[in-house]
Amino acid sequence: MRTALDLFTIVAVTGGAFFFLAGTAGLLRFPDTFTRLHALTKADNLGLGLVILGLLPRVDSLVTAGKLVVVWLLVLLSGAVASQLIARAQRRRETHP
Amino acid sequence: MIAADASVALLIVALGAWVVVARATFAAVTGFLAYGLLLTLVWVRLHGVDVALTEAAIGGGLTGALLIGAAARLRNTEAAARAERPGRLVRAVAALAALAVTAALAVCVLTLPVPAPSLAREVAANLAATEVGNPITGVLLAFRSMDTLLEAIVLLFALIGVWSVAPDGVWGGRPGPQHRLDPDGILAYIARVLPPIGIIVGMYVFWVGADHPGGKFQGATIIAAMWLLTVMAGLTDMPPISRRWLRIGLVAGPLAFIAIGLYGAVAAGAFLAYPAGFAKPLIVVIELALMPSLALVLALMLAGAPQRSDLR
Amino acid sequence: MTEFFGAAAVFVLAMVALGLVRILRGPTDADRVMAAQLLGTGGIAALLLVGEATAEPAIADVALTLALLAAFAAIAFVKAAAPTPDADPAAEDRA
Amino acid sequence: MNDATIFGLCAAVLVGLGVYGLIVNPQPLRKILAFNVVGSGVFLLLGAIARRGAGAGFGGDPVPQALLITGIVVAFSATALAVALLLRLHDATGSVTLSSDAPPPPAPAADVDAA
Amino acid sequence: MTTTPGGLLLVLSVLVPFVGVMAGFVLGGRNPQRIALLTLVAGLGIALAIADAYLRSGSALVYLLGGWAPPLGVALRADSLSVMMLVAIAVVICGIGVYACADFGTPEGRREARAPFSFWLLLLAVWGSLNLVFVSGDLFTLYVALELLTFAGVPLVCLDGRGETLRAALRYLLFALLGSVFYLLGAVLLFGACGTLDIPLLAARVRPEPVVWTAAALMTTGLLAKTALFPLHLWLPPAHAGAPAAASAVLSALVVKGSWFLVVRLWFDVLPGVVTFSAAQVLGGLGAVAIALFSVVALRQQRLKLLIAYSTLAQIGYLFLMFPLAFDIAAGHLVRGDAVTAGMLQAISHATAKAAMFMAAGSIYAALGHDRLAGMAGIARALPISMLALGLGGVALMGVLPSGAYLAKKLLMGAADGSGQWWWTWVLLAGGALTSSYVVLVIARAFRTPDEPVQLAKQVSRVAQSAALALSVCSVLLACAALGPLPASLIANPLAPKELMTLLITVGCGGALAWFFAARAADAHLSRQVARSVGGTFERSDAFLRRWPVAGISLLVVAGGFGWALVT
Repeated sequence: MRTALDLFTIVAVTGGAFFFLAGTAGLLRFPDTFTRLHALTKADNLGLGLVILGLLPRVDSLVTAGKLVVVWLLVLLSGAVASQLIARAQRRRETHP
Repeated sequence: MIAADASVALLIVALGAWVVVARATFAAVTGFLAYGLLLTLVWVRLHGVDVALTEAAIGGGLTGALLIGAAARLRNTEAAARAERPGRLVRAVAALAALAVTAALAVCVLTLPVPAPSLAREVAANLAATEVGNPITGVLLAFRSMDTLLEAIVLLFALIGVWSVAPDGVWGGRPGPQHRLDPDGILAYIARVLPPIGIIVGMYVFWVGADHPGGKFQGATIIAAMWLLTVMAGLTDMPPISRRWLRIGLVAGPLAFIAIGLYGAVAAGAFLAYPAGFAKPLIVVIELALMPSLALVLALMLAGAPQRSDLR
Repeated sequence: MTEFFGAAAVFVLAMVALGLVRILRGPTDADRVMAAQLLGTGGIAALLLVGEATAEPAIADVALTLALLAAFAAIAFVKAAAPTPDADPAAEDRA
Repeated sequence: MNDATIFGLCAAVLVGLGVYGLIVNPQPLRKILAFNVVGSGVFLLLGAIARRGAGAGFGGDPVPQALLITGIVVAFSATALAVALLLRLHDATGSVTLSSDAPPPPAPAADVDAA
Repeated sequence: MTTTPGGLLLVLSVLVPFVGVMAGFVLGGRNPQRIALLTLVAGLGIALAIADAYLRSGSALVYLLGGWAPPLGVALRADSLSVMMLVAIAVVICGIGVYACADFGTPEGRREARAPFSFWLLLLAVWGSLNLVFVSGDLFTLYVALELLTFAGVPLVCLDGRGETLRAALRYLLFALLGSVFYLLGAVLLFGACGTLDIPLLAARVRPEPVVWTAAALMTTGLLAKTALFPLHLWLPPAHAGAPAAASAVLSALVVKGSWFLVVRLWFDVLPGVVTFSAAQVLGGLGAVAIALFSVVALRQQRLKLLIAYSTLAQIGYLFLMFPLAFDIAAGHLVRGDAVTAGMLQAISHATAKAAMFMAAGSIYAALGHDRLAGMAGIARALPISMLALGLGGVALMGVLPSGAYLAKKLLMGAADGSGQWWWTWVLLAGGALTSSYVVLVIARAFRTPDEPVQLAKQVSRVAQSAALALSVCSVLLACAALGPLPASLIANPLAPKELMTLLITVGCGGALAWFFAARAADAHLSRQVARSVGGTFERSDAFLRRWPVAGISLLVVAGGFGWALVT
């Protein structure tokens, strides 16, 4: 059981790390602000989600597990809001330079 | 884990260098945001979770927002500032002198005494008398509670200083610009969703502070940020600084602290001492009283000097 | 497992560090703020991995604080940038 | 080489960097940033010293860790005050340069309350 | 270590002003002024009570906060130096408070006005912070006290809200922050080396080693930056000369004394065994250069308030002459003897005299509508009280009997003789002549007959002028107050030929210097041409040193110099 859970953790965390790699690649390689924003929000949030998923089996209390899930939800929320706001500000600037 | 430590340290140094040498102020400020985040990581590595919490709240949240706002407002001064940049000779001399400081400090770090002097044992031996489980809280609210009282007063003085630079005509008015509410906008949405969660988290961080990492200051910072969020979204407005309730709220915490301290002088033989058996309740009362004052003072400090006359 | 988490933390940090290039290069302030935002997410992930490695439950609270305040700087940026649309954007875009 | 030494050395570098920035950057906001870098370097050094003092079941000496919290708050107050002054200076004069060689003529206090 | 009787008074000396700030803050309107005046009376009473308790017990007052003994807890401690400063500062603050009533009343028809509200709160804030600096026995608490003092002092600079004063305030704040961060860095290193921040415990634990040397150099330099000792003075002239008169008095007379006092604490109470002969010489040397440079620059100022600000810089130099003279060469460490007493006397007489001078200058400015020295002719007749206050303050600084500065100079000369450091005798004598030069200059300008009758732009409050006069009288009579603990033989008959000669020579030299350096008009005489070019060089070097990058590099160079001097 222990080994199976450890394996799950390793797979999930490694997957999360991969998405961070993808997000960074997008941030660096994509041509303009909007596409970069797209890469960023998708990859990051998935990456963090997988890392948290991987850590969940190792948490000893339900409260801490709950906190971790809330962390992920909060990051999703603030990521969505921030990217939309930044995109709007950017568009405003590009249309009214 | 040495590798992790070293890579974090290198990254921090790189970001610190970026903050210092970046051409555009705004780029430097963004670098500073990341820098604060990494510092949080370092505090965790150095087993200072309380410090990490403070850094996450202050460095990552408030200072970042303060500086980024200022950088955006000072954008048109960039060119003039660049013209004032000192010449190569001055920069070289300054770099050499700064390098000497670093070298001297590095020597100090490497020659610090072994075994390191530490007060950890004294804290452990006396922590029971404070009746709290978190040693940091024990230090902040019992052994060195004077510093904590003074810290609250520092914040108040800084706020008086911030207010005192207001233009005369708007004295007593509201700080910061007025934000327009876009009822269906995403900002209004998050400003409705986040604060309830934030207030719960803030209260939680405050509440566990007695026995686990956390405390009034970190909790107050989170709550202050939530308040500012609703202000920036236009859901609420900053109160005019002449409001009586506001001023009472700002000083209530420090005054309660002093009052309990004086009670200690009567009941326990020393200013800021707690009668045996009442230490924890009194500490909780002090923290509870300080938290709203701290949240107010932090939010107002971020909002800045009064800008709009109250008479509209 | 400690080594694994340590290595994963270092990897995520390395990704974050690469993302920092965006802060360096810009070209617009929006890109920079966004990169800082990415760093926030990566930083939280690294924090949790490091925290698991040092087995300190209170680290979840640190992550919670960071997550709560993650959008704060970005909102301050948007708000501070908004009232001055007439400011010359070329000045910092060239940098 | 342990974690305290690594971060102690990191702190030494940060102090040097920040001091350099404080000296050569003419823009006051950059000086404020540099001040924060120096400050965090000092805090980091104290954190490393706290880590060295680990013992009695604590991962670090709690006294310096508590001092750190106070120090961070004080540094934040300083930053907020400096930013407020800077923004007001910008609003009042339109520039933020610190190099005014001509010292200001004194103002009579009587004018102050009349203004 | 235990709490001594009367220890709670130390807590009160800090808390009462702070509670006053908070009360004034809440009540608002006109109340800050009322509360400040009430607090002044209470605070003066507390200071006197502390002095009484100290004299009665004959040993330092100690208070363990929270009942926790150092190294875990924080102790407040008042020794003779603290008690002297507490009382002196209380007196000066009261004088300034009375003076400021005329300038900082809330105008009719306003519920609350910004400048008065801020001034009165900041005045109390400065006071409480200074008291904390004087009584705290813990290096970190002292750091917080220093920051409190800075945050209270900086807004005083820009109370009038003009662009130039805002700029001066920002410069002051940024440089002061650099100073305090250096101080904190040193304190952190000391904690790393010794595991405590308590001053007596540290004194027992420090050894001459690299960490302690670095810490000492950093802390000293940081504090010097906040004290504006040459060459770290870039922020002071615009800040002190541009502020409203009452605020200038607070800043010049009091705020700089806080960081100066901490240098004294640090060197004499924490590091007496670490400080070396050469380090003390370096510190005294910086003071000597400050006296020479800034006295001459003061002579060349065309505005009264700037002249007084430069005089402050020169007098700050004077305050550091005690360090080399307190060094016991045979024993190889600093001793708290006559030289320290002299330094304290000097500081107190400067605090009283400088507050009086800035206040009087403020009255003159208000009455004339300007403070150009060229337009001062006839002012002695038009504003006799203020002119008397200004003149007496200057005379007190010159060190004429029976002023505190006179006694201080006597004691320092004795120490110079006793320790064989003859060169400081010459510095002291030259310093007296230089001080008298700008005093003579101002007095001469004021007594000159005007071309046309003096037109006063405004009537100045008589109470305010009298407050200035009272402080300068205090300064002149300080020697009498200090006589108690000191041997009466120090005070010679003022009419004895030797004393009279010294006085005449000092004033004569001062007059000559004033005549040489101050003249701006074209003059073919060779000696005046030389003087003019020397003066111009001094002025240009001052302007050079006040550029930010130069001052920043100077800071590091001074730190390096101290580090080097401590090692050798």
